[in-house]
Amino acid sequence: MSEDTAAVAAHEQQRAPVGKDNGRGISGLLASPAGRNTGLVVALVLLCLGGVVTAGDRFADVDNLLTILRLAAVIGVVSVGMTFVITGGGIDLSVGAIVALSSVWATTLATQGIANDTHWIVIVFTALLVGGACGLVNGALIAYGRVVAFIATLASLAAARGLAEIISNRKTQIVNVPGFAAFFDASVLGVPVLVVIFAAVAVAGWVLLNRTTFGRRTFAVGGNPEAARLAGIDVRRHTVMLYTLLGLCCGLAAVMLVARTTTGSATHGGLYELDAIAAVVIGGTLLSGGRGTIAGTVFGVLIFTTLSNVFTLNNLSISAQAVAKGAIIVVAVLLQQRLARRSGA
Amino acid sequence: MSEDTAAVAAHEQQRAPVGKDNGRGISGLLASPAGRNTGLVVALVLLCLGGVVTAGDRFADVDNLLTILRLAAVIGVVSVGMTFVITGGGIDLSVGAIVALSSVWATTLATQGIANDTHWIVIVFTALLVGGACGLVNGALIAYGRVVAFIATLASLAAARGLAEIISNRKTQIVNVPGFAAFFDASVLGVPVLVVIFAAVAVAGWVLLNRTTFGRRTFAVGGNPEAARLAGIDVRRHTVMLYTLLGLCCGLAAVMLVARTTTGSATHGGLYELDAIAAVVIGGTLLSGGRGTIAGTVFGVLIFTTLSNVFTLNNLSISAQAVAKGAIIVVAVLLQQRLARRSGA
Amino acid sequence: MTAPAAALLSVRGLVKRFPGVTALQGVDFEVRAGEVHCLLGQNGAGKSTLIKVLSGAHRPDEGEIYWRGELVSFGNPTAAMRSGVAAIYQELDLVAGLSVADNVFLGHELSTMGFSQRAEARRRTRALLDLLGHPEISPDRDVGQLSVAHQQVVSMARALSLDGQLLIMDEPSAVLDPDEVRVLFGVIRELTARGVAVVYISHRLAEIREIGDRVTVLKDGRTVATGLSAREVKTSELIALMTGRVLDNVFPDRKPVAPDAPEVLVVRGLGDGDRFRDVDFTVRSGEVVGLAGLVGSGRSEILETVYGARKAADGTVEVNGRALRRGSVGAAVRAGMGLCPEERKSQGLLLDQAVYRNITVSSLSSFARFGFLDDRAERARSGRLTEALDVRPAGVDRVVRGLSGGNQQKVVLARWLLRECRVLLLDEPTRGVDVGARSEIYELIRELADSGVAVVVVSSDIEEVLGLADRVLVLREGRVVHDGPADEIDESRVLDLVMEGHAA
Amino acid sequence: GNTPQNQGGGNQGGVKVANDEPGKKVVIGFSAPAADHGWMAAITNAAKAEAGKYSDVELRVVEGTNDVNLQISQVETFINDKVDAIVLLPFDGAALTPVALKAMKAGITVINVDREFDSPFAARSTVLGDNHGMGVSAGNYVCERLKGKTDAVVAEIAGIDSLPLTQDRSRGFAEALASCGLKVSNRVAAEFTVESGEKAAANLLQAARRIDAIWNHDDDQGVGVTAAIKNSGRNEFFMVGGAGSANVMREIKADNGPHKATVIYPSTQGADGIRLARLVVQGKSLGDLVEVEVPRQVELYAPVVTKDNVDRYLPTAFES
Ligand SMILES: Nc1ncnc2c1ncn2[C@@H]1O[C@H](COP(=O)(O)OP(=O)(O)OP(=O)(O)O)[C@@H](O)[C@H]1O
Ligand SMILES: Nc1ncnc2c1ncn2[C@@H]1O[C@H](COP(=O)(O)OP(=O)(O)OP(=O)(O)O)[C@@H](O)[C@H]1O
Ligand SMILES: [Mg+2]
Ligand SMILES: [Mg+2]
Repeated sequence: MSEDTAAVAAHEQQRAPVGKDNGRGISGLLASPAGRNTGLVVALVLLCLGGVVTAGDRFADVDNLLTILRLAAVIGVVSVGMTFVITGGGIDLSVGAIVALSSVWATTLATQGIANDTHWIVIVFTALLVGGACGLVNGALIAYGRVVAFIATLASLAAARGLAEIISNRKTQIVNVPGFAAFFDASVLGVPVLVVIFAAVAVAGWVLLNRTTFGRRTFAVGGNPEAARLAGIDVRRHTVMLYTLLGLCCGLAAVMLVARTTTGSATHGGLYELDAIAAVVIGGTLLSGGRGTIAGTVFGVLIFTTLSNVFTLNNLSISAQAVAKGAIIVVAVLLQQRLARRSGA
Repeated sequence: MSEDTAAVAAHEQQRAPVGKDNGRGISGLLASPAGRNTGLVVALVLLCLGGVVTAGDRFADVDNLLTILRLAAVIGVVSVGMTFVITGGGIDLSVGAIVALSSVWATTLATQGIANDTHWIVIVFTALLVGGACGLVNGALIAYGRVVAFIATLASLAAARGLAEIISNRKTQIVNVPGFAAFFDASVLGVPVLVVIFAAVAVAGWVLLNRTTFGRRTFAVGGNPEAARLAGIDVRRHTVMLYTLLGLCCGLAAVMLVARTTTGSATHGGLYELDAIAAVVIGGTLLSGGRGTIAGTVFGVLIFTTLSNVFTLNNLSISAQAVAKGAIIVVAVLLQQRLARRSGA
Repeated sequence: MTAPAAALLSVRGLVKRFPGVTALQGVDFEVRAGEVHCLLGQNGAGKSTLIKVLSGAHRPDEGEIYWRGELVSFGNPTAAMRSGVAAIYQELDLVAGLSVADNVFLGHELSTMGFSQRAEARRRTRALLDLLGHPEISPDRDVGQLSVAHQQVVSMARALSLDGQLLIMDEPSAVLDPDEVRVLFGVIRELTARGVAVVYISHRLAEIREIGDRVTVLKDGRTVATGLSAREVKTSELIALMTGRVLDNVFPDRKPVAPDAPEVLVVRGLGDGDRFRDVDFTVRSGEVVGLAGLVGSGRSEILETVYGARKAADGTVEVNGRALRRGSVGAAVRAGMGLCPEERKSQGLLLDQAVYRNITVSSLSSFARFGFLDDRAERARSGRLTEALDVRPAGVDRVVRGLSGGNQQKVVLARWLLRECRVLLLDEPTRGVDVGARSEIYELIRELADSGVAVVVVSSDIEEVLGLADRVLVLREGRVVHDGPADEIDESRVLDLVMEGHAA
Repeated sequence: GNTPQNQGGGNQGGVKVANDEPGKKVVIGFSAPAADHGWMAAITNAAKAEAGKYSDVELRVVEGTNDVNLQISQVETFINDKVDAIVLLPFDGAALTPVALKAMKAGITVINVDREFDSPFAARSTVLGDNHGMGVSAGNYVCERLKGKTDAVVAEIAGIDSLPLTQDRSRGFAEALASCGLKVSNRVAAEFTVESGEKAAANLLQAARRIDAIWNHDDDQGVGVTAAIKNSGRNEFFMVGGAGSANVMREIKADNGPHKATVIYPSTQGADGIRLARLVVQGKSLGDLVEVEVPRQVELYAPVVTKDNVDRYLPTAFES
């Protein structure tokens, strides 16, 4: 077992050791970030092959691929934020509820008379503000109130959804602000705006996590909070920032969801917590903190969305989908582990 | 109310260690297991006070207390099992799905012609067998397949629910085996059988966790798996046993649910994973493993069920209930932490 | 082929590879019943790895192990324990949250039909702790709340409870004070008298002379000498075998602190309301102050409080005349303070991250422009430091977890060297560090001091405190009982001071 | 919104019947599944509004839940409280049967709404929406519009697939289609929420390149389905809704979207349950019937709303 521990430890290196201390040829290549995700890439490719074989050109079609990406966009933005929180040693069960609350609050503004004159950008800012504020509250509860993250965000989950129901009076709020829909329904060089946003968030997230002091501190805080504290990092402030960041992502996801469905609703974001955590963890981010990969998360999200797309194209029953989904998750993880271990050695 | 709860809790409570090495007066008392749960006890008592104040003798009534306990029984049994898995450093998201699958499988037997002649005990054994087998698969995937527990059990969650739907053909299966209902609807000295089962499971769980080799090893495996391995414990085998134990608890819970509803259904046990984990964690078991308390879990379960009972009695708006629930969870945890810290535990 | 009958354990050509490193590349040695066999070697030489192979925790890649003349393979720790091999690992592998008694009997619990015999376990634990000279440890205490020293004692009790034929101890004395080491030696003598063999690892040559019978020296995973007589072999010869070079003077020369050197660190009336109070001391620029005291006298707490990692109840801490905010590590670090904590694994290191990231974690902003890090500069600067400190194996991208204990310590030191602190607080800086590296670290501390840094050193090794410090503070039960220049006090006087009221 | 006026149901327009005169005080407990979609929220809102119209009714509404165990205990609490009547929309009819029986045994009037118990003794009276009929109505409408097109592609967006009601609807739909030689070519299931509807529809539109008709079980998720259709820019098909939200009816009326019809599944069932409970407890009969007792079962009709008759239904439609 300790051998494996060592392998895992090696796998945890953020960058492939380059240069003289590591002339390991192919294995060195495999240990690169692309290599670390080999398993995921293989799983995704297999899935796509499955799609092509079973659904032919209905699957391998630009429109269908854009559909998959559009579906991935909303949960993808949340998952990128979740990667930060989990890497920093936390967890957030309230993401779906925050998405719901943000969507409701933002659309309440938009559906009220006053807002008819205001620009649609107000919706965007409201959602971001509400999301960020929720994240801030979560972070403060966890870092300064010292409530276990699981419980604190479970409480937020209940509270935020309840609040969303109260504000919306449990109705679906339909937005008709014209500029809003127009902006988000547009495409940039054939790529839908939602997908562009997701890509931008992913890239920004990657840079933030891997190229900045903030990201480096996130790894430290998640890996060993006591050591991080003694190294002079303000662990609590950093924790608050992580949850706030995730809250902002949820706010953005809410905007995207409002744009997609033209509605704000207290039922939005149902079970996002599980979907996002699953994508993050299957991507290779350690639930216990200290190790995280945005690329892995993006792959994780794509795997799950492609999966449901392929299922639907094949007209599979929901029950059969569930069974197959379980099996595929396990296979993907096993594959990823085997390949990662080989590349780490 | 509080007397009854206290009585149940007293069963599972470790007697305060007596003797010279712990002569620290009040702080010594507070550090005893009873003391470690002070916050939970206080929270529960406050909740009960709230119940009495707002609902008067509708709350403080034997029938109402039995209603609370009956409600607590099913999720309570699952939570006791969950305490073991979490103490042992794991997590299980598939408990609800396992309950559903066990209930469906057991009732499929009972609703098929063949079973008309067989004794109702067959239902019980089938449910236990199915639950145990699911747990075994989970454990094997995690310990030997080395799939992260979160992902492995998420996969099981999908697969088991899908399977339950397929087996039951998405119908609710009604059980009419006479002895079965009669047995579980009975009371022992005025206490419903379901509550007796819950109490028995809690006591057995307490003994197993605190008085046996198995329990000691569970703490070790969860607290420091490498140390446990070096001490000669077969960590992987132990992990499999923990998940199997939880699976058995889920099987038992399925039996109880079938008895309570006279049905098996693929929708049974919805979101039990969150409820059980919340009860366990609020009870003071560390999500990261190595520390666990059955008494705390029982308090956690009672707090949640009492909460919904008080809400039911008070005719509160549903959304307001959700908000209040969130707030109360946080307060309970803060209270528990402050008091636990003061007691030096 | 069979091993000589006299050997209890005999090892031939042992090889153990880790991903990227070959920790053992051909180790041979043998242990006779009733002897104390010492293993010597620099940090990273492979001693701990060897122990883990012998106790079944690692499986060797090549080589043979003979136990009582028979070829065996200990597939897991249980198999080794059954045969009678008991080990105390360097990284105290105890389970926090379980009681002392539970830890002692973990894996070989006393039970009837699965139920723990708690009273019996407690009784036997009590007896073992008494034997080890620690009647004050309660078998019911949570191990996580014990000091490192007491945890070490529990580990020893655990090994003794196995009642083995071969007892392997990986640096047991690293966290013990001289008094406790004496008790430990008593126990070892008793065991060997009963025919039990002991494999003893330590970086302190004096101990090896005192307790050892024969010595085996490892270098770079190979046996370079075996069967040397522990009492007769010359120190210089041992050092030469281990390091491949000759070292003479361990402690560097002191330079007298200029009398007008500014008082960089001023601590006044510090107390935490519990473990210590009224602690006053000052450290001048260029001065090394040593804190001596028994384990549990509160030295670590004082350092941590000065550093802001614990909140002070009374008193002030000033750096360069400016009082620090209480309980704020950030304030201390910004004021130019650095701490190498006592427990490097749990307090000091990001175990699963690369060496360079561990080194730069406290100086990130100096590598950043607008928050973006210059990864290459980080590696380069870290590389220079690890080279200077001779961290082995080299390579700033290595994961810290895979480094040997001593090398991990150097990584923590490098962190603060990089930051160029004005005040450096060192808690047991040479714990688990080999002689060679030790003198390098002493050298380094001296250089730092000479460049104007104010240094505070806590060490359980009184010789080290006296040899390194300009001024010595002696602590007893949370109070400063002596404060004076290092050359006006000797080891026995310090011992007297710390023990006063203790021995009686 | 759900103003009391348009919640009243059909029988209010006529004579002011004696039934509305205040009688003895009636305490009614109301329990329903979690209001996790608009129709279910409307059920509870309508029930509350209805109760508010009667000075002699005290309504106790408990937290909506999808956990049968919790819902059982809520009913147990009502029994402990000795309420006069319980209006129960069970998450799972069969699973709540034992406790309903217990309530009946305790002398409490139980009115079963929407999802049927499996014992006739478990409720004094049952108000049922006609799920199977809904599917039949939708199917017949589709048949009618696609008359003669035997190769037509019909798609179905179902609700929560694990609920018996979804299967009843699908069965009815399939049967009706079969009667005119059509079948469901593509079927996906959503979760009654806007978001899930959007998701399911987006995938569905990829799965079938040409569609002639879509039946969507639920107008709540229909909002999302509509958004997805708009997104895809497709318009070669027509769509039939389900449940009958005001929003969809307005669209039908304006005739500017894919919805050409919707099949009503009354969200006023809970309100009807409240009325029936009150009548039973007060010993009154049902207004326009000769019968002196309240009937054992009231099955509500599932009419198809089209542009032609939408004005008749719009006032009682629920806002999703
Ligand atoms: N789990 C592991 N994974 C990778 N490398 C390892 C692992 N354990 C040890 N090593 C490597 O093996 C070599 C020997 O380490 P070991 O811990 O045995 O040294 P040691 O002689 O005990 O040193 P010290 O005196 O510092 O304790 C080192 O180079 C170390 O980096
Ligand atoms: N978290 C804790 N809870 C309770 N007691 C503790 C805790 N940490 C340490 N102690 C106790 O405090 C005392 C001081 O331990 P500590 O290791 O800090 O002393 P020290 O003087 O720094 O010695 P050393 O240099 O060996 O570390 C010990 O007796 C230990 O049992
Ligand atoms: Mg070592
Ligand atoms: Mg210390």
